[in-house]
Amino acid sequence: MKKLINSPDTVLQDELEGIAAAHSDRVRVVFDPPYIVRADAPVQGKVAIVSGGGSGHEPMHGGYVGRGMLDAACPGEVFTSPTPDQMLEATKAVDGGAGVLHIVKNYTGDVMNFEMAAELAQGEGIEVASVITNDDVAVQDSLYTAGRRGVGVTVLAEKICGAAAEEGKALEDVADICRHVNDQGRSMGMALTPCITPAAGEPNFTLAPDEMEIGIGIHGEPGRERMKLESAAQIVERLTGPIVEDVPFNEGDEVLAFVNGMGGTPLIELYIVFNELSKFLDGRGIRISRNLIGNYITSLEMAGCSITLLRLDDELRRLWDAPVDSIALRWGA
Amino acid sequence: MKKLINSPDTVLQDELEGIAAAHSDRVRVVFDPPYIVRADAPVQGKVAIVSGGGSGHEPMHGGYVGRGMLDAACPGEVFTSPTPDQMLEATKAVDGGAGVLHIVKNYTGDVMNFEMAAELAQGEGIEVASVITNDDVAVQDSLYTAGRRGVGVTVLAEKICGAAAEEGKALEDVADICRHVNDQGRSMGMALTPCITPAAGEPNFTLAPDEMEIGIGIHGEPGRERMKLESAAQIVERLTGPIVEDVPFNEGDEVLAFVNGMGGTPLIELYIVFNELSKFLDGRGIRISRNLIGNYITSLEMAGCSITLLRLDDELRRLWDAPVDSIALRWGA
Amino acid sequence: MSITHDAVRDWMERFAAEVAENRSYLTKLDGAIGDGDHGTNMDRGMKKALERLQAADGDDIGASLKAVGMALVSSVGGAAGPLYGTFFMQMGQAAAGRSELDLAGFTEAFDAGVQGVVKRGKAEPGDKTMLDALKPALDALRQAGDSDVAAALGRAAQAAHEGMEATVPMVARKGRASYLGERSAGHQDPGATSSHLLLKSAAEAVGATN
Amino acid sequence: MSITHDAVRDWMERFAAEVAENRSYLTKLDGAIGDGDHGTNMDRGMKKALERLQAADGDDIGASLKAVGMALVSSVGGAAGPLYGTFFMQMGQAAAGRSELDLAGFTEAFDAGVQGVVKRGKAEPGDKTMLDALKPALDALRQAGDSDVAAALGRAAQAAHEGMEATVPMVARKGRASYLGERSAGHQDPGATSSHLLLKSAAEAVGATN
Ligand SMILES: Nc1ncnc2c1ncn2[C@@H]1O[C@H](COP(=O)(O)OP(=O)(O)O)[C@@H](O)[C@H]1O
Ligand SMILES: Nc1ncnc2c1ncn2[C@@H]1O[C@H](COP(=O)(O)OP(=O)(O)O)[C@@H](O)[C@H]1O
Ligand SMILES: [Mg+2]
Ligand SMILES: [Mg+2]
Ligand SMILES: [Mg+2]
Ligand SMILES: [Mg+2]
Repeated sequence: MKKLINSPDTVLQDELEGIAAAHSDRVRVVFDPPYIVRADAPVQGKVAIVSGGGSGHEPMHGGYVGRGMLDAACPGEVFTSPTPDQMLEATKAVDGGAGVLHIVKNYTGDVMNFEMAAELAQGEGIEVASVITNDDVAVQDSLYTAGRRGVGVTVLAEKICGAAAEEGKALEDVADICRHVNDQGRSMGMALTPCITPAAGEPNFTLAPDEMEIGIGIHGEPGRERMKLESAAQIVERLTGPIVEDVPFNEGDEVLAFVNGMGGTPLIELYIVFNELSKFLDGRGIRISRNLIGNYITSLEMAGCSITLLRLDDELRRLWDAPVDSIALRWGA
Repeated sequence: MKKLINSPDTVLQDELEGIAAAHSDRVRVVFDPPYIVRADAPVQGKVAIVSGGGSGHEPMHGGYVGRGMLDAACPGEVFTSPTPDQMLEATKAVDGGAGVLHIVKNYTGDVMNFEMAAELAQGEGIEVASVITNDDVAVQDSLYTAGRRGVGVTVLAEKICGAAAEEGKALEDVADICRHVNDQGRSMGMALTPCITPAAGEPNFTLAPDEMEIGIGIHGEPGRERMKLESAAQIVERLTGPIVEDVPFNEGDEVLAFVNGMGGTPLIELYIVFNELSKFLDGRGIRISRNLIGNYITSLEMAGCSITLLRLDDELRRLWDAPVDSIALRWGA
Repeated sequence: MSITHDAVRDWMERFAAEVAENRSYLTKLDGAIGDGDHGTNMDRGMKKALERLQAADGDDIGASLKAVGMALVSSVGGAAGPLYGTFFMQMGQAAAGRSELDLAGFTEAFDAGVQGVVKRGKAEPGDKTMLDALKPALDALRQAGDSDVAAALGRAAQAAHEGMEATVPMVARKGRASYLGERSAGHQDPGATSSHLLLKSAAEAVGATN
Repeated sequence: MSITHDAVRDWMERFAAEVAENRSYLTKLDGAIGDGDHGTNMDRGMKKALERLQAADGDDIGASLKAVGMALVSSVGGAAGPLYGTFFMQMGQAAAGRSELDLAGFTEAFDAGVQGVVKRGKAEPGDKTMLDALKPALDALRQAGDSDVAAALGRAAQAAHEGMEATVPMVARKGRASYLGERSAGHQDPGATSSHLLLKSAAEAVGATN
């Protein structure tokens, strides 16, 4: 395992200290229990948005704390959901009297920990709404299983809900918008290489030099299918086909296209993927009116990418375009 | 070699098509000869800034085209300097009558190609000034060699000169500021893994699982020294020691600290590096007042990082803070 | 013979030691069908739990188990944190104020713990989760009738072991392993494995000979 | 015997073929002390140059060499693009309007090309660059006196070969390899290697037997 770290045990602490040292103008980092909160929190009268999850997905979620996006983020250990006490403290720190929205990616651990936190916060008189994102079409949707994973749509939901909250919308409205984004968005990912958590020191799976893994999540877990490496065009078809059929996305639809790097894939390749995606959607009469290309929801140093499509309407487009001033996403501000 | 590409021969073309598809609101992509130019070029009366270099360093330089930074960027093949005809066409496309600054990283190829382009442009009546960046302290400085490589400082120079040009400064003043930035900034990099150019299909060097390469450049070339992997703290000391002694940076100095990822290293590690850097400089009474952390001048999928320090004064700080609206760097706009 | 507060403490110490010893084994199991953190997480949690236990005095079994549960909830994270946390908090709730438990009392408290896991995780037997070890253990305890504590817990540990092994062919329907669909079959569930360690430690704490 | 326009064309075709054949060898040499693109770049460039040559008519050696030079400048990039480009443009300049060259004429034109490389790259013999193959070749041509063209170019190719091999122990002072300092010793310079191919092709084009 080759990493720029001091020791597997101090990864989270060292990273948080780095964020604190770098971004004290934007955020405040609390260490015990750990969470990252807007420097100006709580914003009185504004719905606050809290998210969180295991570390190793940077810039998600800490990088999205800031005006127009998250009020707080709770980082767990690498690939491990944070704990209810973190979420409770973060919720208390950002509550400006208008209630707090928890945006939770659909993983058993995240869901249960946020659930416990919401119960505790409600017990302390804070209004909490929770929305679970579950956009990964690589996982079969079913009532009898843990269901689909929350992946790329989470980033878009955090941006869009952050803008809605900034506009002064009420908790239930912001939560509705979040559910709407989750409804209208789908994702799928693939890996060229596995990744290694600092604690484990070795990868969860191995791939031959000519193999790729299709339908991976963001936790270094194996995907649904292993196959021979293909061209960017073929890979885009493999990922995007199931996405457009799922919602479904139809001719004439306007979408936000999000090409996400898993952490170890350079930008030059992501643009090649975007180019293929743009051709693929063109061929189906689906119009990309907004895009996001880069490493936004990663899986440590994994090489690979994921594609997320979100159907846009006037409101979602407006909220996407609204100013955002977080560490990792910034425009109009 | 595992890459999200269609074929080694079409990497540059496919990437440029992707950029064109994604960012036509900001830039115009010309394909023959290839260059990327601000959508609103030429800006009348403003000094224009052109840079360029081999591809594989994304987002540099194409990602820095936009208001407040570059007017045009010329991408060469992967790790290969672009050619004079590209630079000439880009220079003609951005000249708004106030002259054009070429910011050139100090590599024999880049320098010679830009030199030929400048001769051609001057022959066509365009005023051209050229500034060469050479900030890499891993290379011994000498009159008898090719000298030091241009690396991280180039990104900072492009941002700062872009702001100066936007303010309406004259060509010679913008060029002076560029030389000043180059004087006041130094860098050094290291690799945990090599990288593979699409055309070569295999790495230029290999590292054992417990080895790292110190003093690497940004072209997958081996560095000055190979050694056993160390902790983030030790690596930061190895890179930053030579930097602070070179300028030199002294107690009481104010700096911009730039922790750059080489392409395959995840953000979580870069923050750990920044944390160590911040402690190291603290210990010497050097104050970080601005920072940049992320993948900004990369070497394909190489894992590793580089550190750049730039001594700030009031003017440089102001120009750094000025609005920028490029693809990859964006604030205040 | 009944289960004293000392035995409960011993149970927790043994469980922590088992988890520490099997840390990389659990992580490896989790790597195959999950995200490779179960051993690390449980080890971090049980270390914290022991710290809390050592700091606490008194001989209230319920209070001690609740302290363990709260330590796990706030330090394990992931799926196992709330599940084991809830298990111990509910078991502690059921044993509140008691300084010893006879077999019936222990079984009742254990039952409350298992119910907590079901309520929190909504899994059913056969879903390839820790429940596939916990539920057979509970059944064994219930069937123990008036046998002595050591024998009963020995049989419960045995049942947990069988339940753990039975997870190998199962296709996961809950937790992270469910993302793999059919590919999850052929691997032993990490949570069921740690649950077996929990029962094994309990049996050893009361002197059962396995 | 003198060097005709056809021989020059043949020279360029042979050089292009040598570069294509040695593409990965050159790239590998460049990988060791540079950035691993020399073969790819020269191959791309010489393919473009041949296209231009094939499109052009007339028998002006100077014009043909200039066309090659311009093709290289606008398609090779890196250090080799301007250097080889300048070499051919300067050599072409010196041979402008000529449809044949005797040995003295060829030597004079070759000299102009080498001077162009020196002016553009500011390298000196011993810096571990293409000059370490080109300069000995030029010296050999100069010393050829009134020997025939084939013999002279044969000796020039031989000199380039020796010069190329002599780059192995050198510590690079110019180009990318100079970044390696002492670590550049022990490797053959890729540019000197392609320059040897250039001379080898010239010798073969005029029927020298190496
Ligand atoms: N809904 C559930 N009910 C009961 N147990 C579950 C459930 N989901 C997961 N588990 C158990 O949790 C274990 C995984 O724990 P752990 O690896 O610590 O959490 P995570 O999956 O969040 O990384 C699984 O092996 C399984 O036994
Ligand atoms: N200043 C120079 N003068 C003469 N030749 C040079 C000079 N710098 C580099 N070279 C030659 O160029 C070769 C490298 O060419 P190439 O790999 O195509 O360019 P780059 O180094 O830009 O990738 C070196 O092997 C060397 O022979
Ligand atoms: Mg986990
Ligand atoms: Mg090159
Ligand atoms: Mg796990
Ligand atoms: Mg090269």
